[in-house]
Amino acid sequence: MDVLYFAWVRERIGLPRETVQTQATTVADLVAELRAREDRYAAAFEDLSALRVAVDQELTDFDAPLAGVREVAFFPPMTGG
Amino acid sequence: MDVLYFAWVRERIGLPRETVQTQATTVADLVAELRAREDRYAAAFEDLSALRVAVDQELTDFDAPLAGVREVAFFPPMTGG
Amino acid sequence: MRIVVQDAPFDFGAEAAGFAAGRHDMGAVVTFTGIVRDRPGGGLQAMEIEHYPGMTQKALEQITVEAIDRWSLGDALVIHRFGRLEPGEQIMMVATAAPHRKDAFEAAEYLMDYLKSRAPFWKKEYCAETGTWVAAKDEDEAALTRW
Amino acid sequence: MRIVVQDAPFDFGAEAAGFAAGRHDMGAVVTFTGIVRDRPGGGLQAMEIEHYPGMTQKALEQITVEAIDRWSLGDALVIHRFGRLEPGEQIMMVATAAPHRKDAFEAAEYLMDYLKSRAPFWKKEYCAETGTWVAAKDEDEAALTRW
Repeated sequence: MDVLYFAWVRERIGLPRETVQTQATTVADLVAELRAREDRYAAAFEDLSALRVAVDQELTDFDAPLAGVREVAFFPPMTGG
Repeated sequence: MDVLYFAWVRERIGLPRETVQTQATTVADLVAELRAREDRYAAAFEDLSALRVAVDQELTDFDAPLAGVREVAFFPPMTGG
Repeated sequence: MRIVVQDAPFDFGAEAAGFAAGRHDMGAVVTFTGIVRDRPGGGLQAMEIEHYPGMTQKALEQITVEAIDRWSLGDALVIHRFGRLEPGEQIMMVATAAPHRKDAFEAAEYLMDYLKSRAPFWKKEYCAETGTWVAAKDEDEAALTRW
Repeated sequence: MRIVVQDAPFDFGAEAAGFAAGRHDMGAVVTFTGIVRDRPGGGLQAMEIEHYPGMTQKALEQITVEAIDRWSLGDALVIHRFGRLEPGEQIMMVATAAPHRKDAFEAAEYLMDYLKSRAPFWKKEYCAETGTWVAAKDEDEAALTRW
């Protein structure tokens, strides 16, 4: 599964994209796995209320299931316009 | 005093502007004088709720006094934009 | 602030670009353009717009100054044509510039609502030889109550 | 409907003119343009806009189709830039065409409100060597509740 990071999430983790092998069944499970990896992940995922998630390029929430999913992206609230 | 007519008021009365000698003290008095003149005036001023009035180029109402006034204009509700 | 009342066509693209150009302190520009709309199924030959020359400029200035003050606009532009126009022609435009989008939008809507019901313009539509004055809409008068 | 996501500048005047041209069935065109705003007193060197290439176009299309359906728009246009922009540069624009002005205004405001909080763009401001991510505003999220 591809995991993408944008804006300060990308900067904290230090890379824009990586491929992750995981048995996680929901976004929240995946976040728990990533957080346990290293401090920079723990720092990026410290406050989930400051994060948004897209699964296969659609906005969703942290309860979303991961079965069949190819791409998960984490980022702060959007500030376009 | 100059009296101006616009849109269908102008068409009903048959002229865009005329000079009127009057002792009327309010717009309503002036309307009563004009109405009494001829049928075409009576027709134009038949329904005051369908008319608007400007005194010296400022929108006002039919109670407005005429002392010192140089120009009165009658017209239907505006439809610009 | 610029207020233009003319019978000639105006160049909407150039006006919009000129209005939005070179602003470093305004984050938001809104424009509205009114276009002569054909009747559904066609049939409108032309529209004739009459106005009150002595009063028009003054009324538009009053409305625009109000909007600039109320929403702290960086600038505002109103252009309104009179005379004969055909379907598809641009009748008028307004533009507003403000630091934030909400103010730019509100001010543009305010300008339009007041211009519709308080600036001395009257429209007559010509269809198949017959001219009909456009009636003011109750909803246009009612639109003023929200301000 | 046209959705454009690009790093190059766009020509606001030409886009606005092209969008408003040749419409006989739409009486109202509204445009909004977002401009990089300097800080009060100056000091903003540049803004860097990051986006999510795979998702951006799709998200903007969804938002625009919603607006077209809800307000029966004749057409809608969204252009959004990414990359480095300096104060005064135009970041993005939307345009809407509808038979009546109320629909054109509402649809443009809806597009802006949704684009702000639901399209994957992030802004970083550079002042005196320091880059700071722009925080989302609560009022932008709250703006969605009116739709």
